[in-house]
Amino acid sequence: MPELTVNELSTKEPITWCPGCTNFAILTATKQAIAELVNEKAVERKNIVQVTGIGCHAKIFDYLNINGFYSLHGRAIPIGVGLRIANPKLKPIVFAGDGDALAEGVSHYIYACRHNTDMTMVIHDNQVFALTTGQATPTTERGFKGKTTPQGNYENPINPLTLALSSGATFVARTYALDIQKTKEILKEAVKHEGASVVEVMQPCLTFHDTRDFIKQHLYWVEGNNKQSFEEAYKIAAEWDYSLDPKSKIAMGIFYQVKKPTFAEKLGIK
Amino acid sequence: MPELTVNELSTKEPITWCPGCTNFAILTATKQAIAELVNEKAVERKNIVQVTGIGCHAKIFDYLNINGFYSLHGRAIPIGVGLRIANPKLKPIVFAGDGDALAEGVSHYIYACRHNTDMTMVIHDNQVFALTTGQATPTTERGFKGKTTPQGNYENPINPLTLALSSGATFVARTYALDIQKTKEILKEAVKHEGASVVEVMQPCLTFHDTRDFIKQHLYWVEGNNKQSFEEAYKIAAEWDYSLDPKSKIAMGIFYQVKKPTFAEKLGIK
Amino acid sequence: MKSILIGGQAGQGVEKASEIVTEALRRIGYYSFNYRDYQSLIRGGHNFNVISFSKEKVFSNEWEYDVILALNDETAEKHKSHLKSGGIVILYKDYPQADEAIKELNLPPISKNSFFVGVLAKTIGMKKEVILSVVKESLGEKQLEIASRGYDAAETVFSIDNGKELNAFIISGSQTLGKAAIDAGLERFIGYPMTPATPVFHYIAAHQNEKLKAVQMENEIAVVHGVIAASYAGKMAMAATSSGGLALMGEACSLAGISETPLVINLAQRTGPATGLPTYTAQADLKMALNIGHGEFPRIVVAPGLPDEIYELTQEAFYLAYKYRTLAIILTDKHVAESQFTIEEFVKPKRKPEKFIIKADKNYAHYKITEDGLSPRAIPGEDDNVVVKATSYEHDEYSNTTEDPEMTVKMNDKRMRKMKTLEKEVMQLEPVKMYGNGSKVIVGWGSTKGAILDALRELDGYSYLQIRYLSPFPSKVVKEVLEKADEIVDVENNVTGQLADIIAEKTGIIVKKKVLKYDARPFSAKEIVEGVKHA
Amino acid sequence: MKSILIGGQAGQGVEKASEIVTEALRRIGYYSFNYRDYQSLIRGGHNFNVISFSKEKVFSNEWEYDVILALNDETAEKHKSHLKSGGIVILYKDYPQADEAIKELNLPPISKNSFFVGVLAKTIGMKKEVILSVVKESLGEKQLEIASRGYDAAETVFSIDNGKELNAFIISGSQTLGKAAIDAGLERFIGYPMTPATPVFHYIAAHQNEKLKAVQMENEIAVVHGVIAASYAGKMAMAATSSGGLALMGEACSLAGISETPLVINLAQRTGPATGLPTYTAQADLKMALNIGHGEFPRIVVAPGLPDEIYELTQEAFYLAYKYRTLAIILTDKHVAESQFTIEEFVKPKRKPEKFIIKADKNYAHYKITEDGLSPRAIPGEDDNVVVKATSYEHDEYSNTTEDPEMTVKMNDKRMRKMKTLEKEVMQLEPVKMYGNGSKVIVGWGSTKGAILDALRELDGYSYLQIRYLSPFPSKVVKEVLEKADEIVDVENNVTGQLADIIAEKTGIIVKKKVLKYDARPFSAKEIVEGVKHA
Ligand SMILES: Cc1ncc(C[n+]2csc(CCOP(=O)(O)OP(=O)(O)O)c2C)c(N)n1
Ligand SMILES: Cc1ncc(C[n+]2csc(CCOP(=O)(O)OP(=O)(O)O)c2C)c(N)n1
Ligand code: SF4
Ligand code: SF4
Ligand SMILES: [Mg+2]
Ligand SMILES: [Mg+2]
Repeated sequence: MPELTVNELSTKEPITWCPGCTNFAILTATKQAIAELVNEKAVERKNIVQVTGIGCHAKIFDYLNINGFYSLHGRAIPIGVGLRIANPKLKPIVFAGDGDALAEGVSHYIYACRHNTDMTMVIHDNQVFALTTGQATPTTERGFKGKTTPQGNYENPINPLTLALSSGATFVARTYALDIQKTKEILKEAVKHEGASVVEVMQPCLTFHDTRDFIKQHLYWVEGNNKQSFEEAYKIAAEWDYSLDPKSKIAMGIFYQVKKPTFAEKLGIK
Repeated sequence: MPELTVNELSTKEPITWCPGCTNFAILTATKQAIAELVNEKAVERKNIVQVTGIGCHAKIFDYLNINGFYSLHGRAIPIGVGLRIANPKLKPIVFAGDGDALAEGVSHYIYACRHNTDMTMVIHDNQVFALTTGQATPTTERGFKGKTTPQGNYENPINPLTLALSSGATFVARTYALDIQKTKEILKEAVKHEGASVVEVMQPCLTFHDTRDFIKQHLYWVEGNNKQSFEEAYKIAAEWDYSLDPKSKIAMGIFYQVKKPTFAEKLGIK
Repeated sequence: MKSILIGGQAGQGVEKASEIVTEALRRIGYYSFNYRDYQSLIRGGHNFNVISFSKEKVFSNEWEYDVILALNDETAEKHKSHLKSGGIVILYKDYPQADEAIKELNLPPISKNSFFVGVLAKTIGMKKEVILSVVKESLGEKQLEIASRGYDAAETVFSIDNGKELNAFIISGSQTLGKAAIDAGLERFIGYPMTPATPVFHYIAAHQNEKLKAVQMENEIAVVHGVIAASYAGKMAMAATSSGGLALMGEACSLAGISETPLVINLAQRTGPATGLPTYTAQADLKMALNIGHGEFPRIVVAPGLPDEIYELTQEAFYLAYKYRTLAIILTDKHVAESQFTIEEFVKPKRKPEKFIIKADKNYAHYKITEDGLSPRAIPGEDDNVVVKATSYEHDEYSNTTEDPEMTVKMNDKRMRKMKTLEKEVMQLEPVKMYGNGSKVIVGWGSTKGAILDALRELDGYSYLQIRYLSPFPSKVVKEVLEKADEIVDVENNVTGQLADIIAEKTGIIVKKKVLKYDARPFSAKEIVEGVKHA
Repeated sequence: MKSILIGGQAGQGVEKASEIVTEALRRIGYYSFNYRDYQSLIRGGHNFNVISFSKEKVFSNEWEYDVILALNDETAEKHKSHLKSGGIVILYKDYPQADEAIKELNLPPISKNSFFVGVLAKTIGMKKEVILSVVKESLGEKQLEIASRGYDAAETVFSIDNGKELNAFIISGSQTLGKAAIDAGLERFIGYPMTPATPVFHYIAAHQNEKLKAVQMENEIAVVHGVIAASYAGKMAMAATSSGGLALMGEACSLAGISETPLVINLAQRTGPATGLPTYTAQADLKMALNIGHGEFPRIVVAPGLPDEIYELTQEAFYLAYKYRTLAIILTDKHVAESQFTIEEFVKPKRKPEKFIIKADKNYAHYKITEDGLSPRAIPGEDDNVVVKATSYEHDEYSNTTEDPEMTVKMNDKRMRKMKTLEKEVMQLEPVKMYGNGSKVIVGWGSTKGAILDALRELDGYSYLQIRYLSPFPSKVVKEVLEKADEIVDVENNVTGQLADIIAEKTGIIVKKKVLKYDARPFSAKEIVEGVKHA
């Protein structure tokens, strides 16, 4: 078989993200990751199924030339779970927004983790409902002035990664969209991981929540951490509270990776 | 005002729980707690609103002579939240099942905690869907043979209390239904607490999940713990994994209690 | 026809006793219908079964009884005024021997049941060996002695004919539905418990194997998306839920519609609104089923009336859902789902279910625009060169998102052509059934069929038009039949007469005479006879 | 009537420009209708507004233009074939002065807008001071100079009449709905963003005060239960959502029905099924609204056609929901919600909203059985001696759970009597409106009203029957009107003609002529004229 190129993973659809949107970087990293995974024979192209929610993030569906299910807002994850219940050869890569996965669809997020469903959940975390023009999501910092919270968001953010850990995810990572190389590497590991893998991609929204500078300044890449340790992973994940506090330290990298029976295995589905 | 008696909190409705069901004990503890709270002027009777889901636990609605909303399966909590959004004088006491709060309604459970909604959530945890005749719930131990899992439940239980803690509850406790005195005391504290209080009541189901002996043997009452410490609370809550492992230690008592702004306060609702 | 009511508290084994009796009746040549009335509680309260049996087929129960077997006082109190003349009450208290036997034989209290099954058998004049053999098979050796003592303690009042065993079996609507789905090739059942749909889940869970898996999810919304995904991935899948459960699945139904993914749901109706009377029956969700989900898309709604039809129409629903890649709802209700019937043989479906999956090539278009509106379907995981994309957005043939007005029209037209094609195919099946040939017409759908058939014997001049496909609706034939009718009477187990509304919508015929029952109980034949006469 | 199309990329300020122009037109005596066409994206793509204006009231837009203001090439490409004869295209490229001005004046790129607003004003012959005053008010002093340069750079092609300012204001359907709810006494808005319902949320959030709060929840299911709870607790509350959002609220609608809790929802329809075309319009959820929720319960469904009616019917919906303690849906759609209208005055509702809360005593029965079906309502938190219990189960007068057949019938009858009482009251409001007096009748509902009214001027012999209450349905008057009609034409923005189905259901009249549009765009008057003529 000839090598799979990034080009073949592209489509001719016009891209309707805002110019410069950090989702472009995720798209690039994803294509590279898939091409490499296929070429390294880690996964067959036919078995990859992208699943998307609804939001800016979800537009990736039109731009990636692989199998896919463009689901409803909040329902990317249960479609991914259903794919694994149907056919454990399929490798779902779920692209979900922070609103998608943590507001509308949070029950599915928790249960996909709990069941250790073998799929990759990529959370495009721009800390905002972008496609609906800028309202606060569960990860938006306190004080954010969106159109539904004109006096400022009154709530502290929830942490998607400690939630994933508490719920039973066996692979938990955070990355920065604009670091394409690192994002690609982490996506590859996540897809290769057998079990529920959560990759939070910090994905600043240029239009409604532009934290590019903030994130770049405050991120650091975790190294030499014990990925088998739940406690350590929890601590690293919890370090940043998703505020824009100038003292923030935003850990990036793979925080947690352990092997446990997957949902399909537990169900005896082959 | 004359003292409020337990009798006045009772109704004439025939009780349709199985004879000896541990829910009777919760009913008694609740009536006592409410009578004492009212008589101690900690709360006015008119402001108490019970909210129930659907399931055996929920039948308490007919037996308690106080305001109430008999909601849908899984929707007791969002009704409670709505009451507080409407009128912060109201004191919702939500009676929910493990299926109710943790399966169908888990998104509401998480968000009620996150917002620190000032209400008490009493989780009747019998580790089973009882009223639908005995299927596994999120807290059912692995191996349980229910009618939907005839080969045995394949999943490990989730822990409702660590979930509540991670989500932001500011009062977290566990008690045993058949210890009426302790349950009453804990309920009183929970209702007096200003913020989201979760009280998990281990409530063995005599018909479908009778763990009375097991729980009695393995429980212990936590004492002298630092209720301000999240870490300590988390550890105590996590000690038991909801299995029927003979080495289990089941902590009971108030694990966590801190003061934070409530939902209504954050919203500026008076 | 004779009728026996067996009543007691939940947990006393009333249901089991009734099953033993109906099976024993079958062995001596009687058809029976076994109605189950239970409350939303686990122990205590008042549950009862009504067994109606006859040498002829029987499809419904009376509310008047030849024998009342009262395992507690409440049963006798509540029902004795419904005793037929010449009928008798077997009251637990009159047989102190039962408790003695339990003590002596060291049996659990529930064994009282076996004793009274014996009493009942003797009372109606059933041979001892017949009832004992069924007791043995279904309760085990240990219960023989006590059943035998019960038998001996009683006197024979009725003398039924101990005839030849019927070549038939006893089955509930739910069991039939589970069996039908499995025979249709079901591979994935995804569920969340909800009365009265849960027995289907239980049945399928008990029949799991390498190829068939039953999975419980965290809620109905997860369930329905799981089914959609499994179906997209190439498995034959289904969900079963009840009224409120379907109400949560509306958005996903619409997703199945536009993404053209087969989605089979069994809606077992119960009494609403909201929680209502969760263990009781109603036919009050017809219009919800016909209109669930936002926007406009083709759908199949079948309403079997009796188990043989459940077997037939469930399989047709799978066939059509997979062929037409859309939503199919199998409408049942507590009454047909939880009642038990003596059945000789199942009706074969007019179409054998099939998944309609093609091998595609590189140019595969998941939403190919075709003349008949059907786009051939490939599944993911088969070929590295084939990309299979399903979408909730409006799209072009290749699943790309579109906001273009012309493409929007084209895709809507395609889906509506599909509906037309589906309609043609359904008209070749048996969307309606006619019984009798009176010039006055009773019209109905679903589980009222049993009582209507039983009533028809006493309704001179009436025939019965049963509408089995509610969508696509067989407007033409319904119109033809009704236009010729001297009188039309609509019979439904609901408050507003939903079928009558649909008939008006589809044919312009306003049915004025309605026999509606909405006390959460099913019709008896007698109620229909009287209702129809006074309508 | 003249029409101007202003188009460009999302983020170029097209919408703002159109608002400035319509306001300026108002100041010189012109009514306008401002249609907004935008895609589901934030920057880029192709958005446009169409302003139709006239000295007479105008309620819809044409698809042909006198002026096209193209802020990018695509706009010119896409629309220039729709230029009327004598019309002109103002192409951004033809004015290099715009970019120069931006550089010189050190303004952000979006200020190009101001320049072209100036160009446009001059082109149509509007006085300079008029356009500048509006630019100043809405964009600030800083934009004056560039707008002025734009004005000076252009030539006048049309000479509109710079007349007297209209005593009127410009408002969108969504803003009107928010205002109406607030004027109705709204105290709690609970929401989750969803196009095209979000602007109502935004409007109300911006108008919060001590008494009025807007709260965002985690999903639509939490939203609707929050509203039910708030309403039970005595607050006037509402939710606003779109098609798929309502599809998730079905179970809760049924809860409102049986628990008899007022529940007001604005359903702003968009193009489905599923995600469909999320920023475009359709009238495809009428039957969903009429049938949402399981079981049978009274409901109110109003469908305002223009902002003045949104103001009126929203308030009536609150009045009726609170008086009759049940579900009220205010049906709008993207078209009426997001278009802007020049309005002189709002129509006063025929009933002033009120919460209908009583002071109760100890014997309070939340579900009192009454002749008219209405049970007076108390709220919790008022009196230690009053217990207020609401329930999702079937119940007796005192909210105790019941499984009793007679009580079930009584409560169903009570709720249905309530529906009858409601029906009587609605018939005293204005459930339909008639326009014109032709003997042929166009029938429609909701947002098609604007285009139909505009079309009527050119449709000799036609009158227009607008159905404003879909539930309770004004069957009698609709039947009377339609039976007399020489011809009936149904006009709807959907695929299947849902209103025609409802008319058939309620009256038996089958409307055969239908003008349906389902390209996700609204009708123009011309399309209706032609559609009706060829129907
Ligand atoms: C049931 C439902 N509710 C609401 C919406 C409206 N909606 C579309 S996209 C979106 C926000 C998405 O936010 P997020 O998931 O964070 O994605 P982003 O646009 O930020 O990438 C919402 C609320 C919807 N489509 N469906
Ligand atoms: C939407 C919906 N799904 C399912 C049900 C069926 N149902 C009723 S009670 C129940 C189980 C309740 O379990 P739990 O909350 O643990 O309460 P328990 O009976 O154990 O006290 C279920 C699934 C329902 N009523 N509504
Ligand atoms: S709105 Fe934000 S997330 Fe969406 S495309 Fe634009 S920059 Fe990207
Ligand atoms: S089934 Fe279990 S929880 Fe329900 S009433 Fe009986 S003992 Fe109690
Ligand atoms: Mg986001
Ligand atoms: Mg339980």
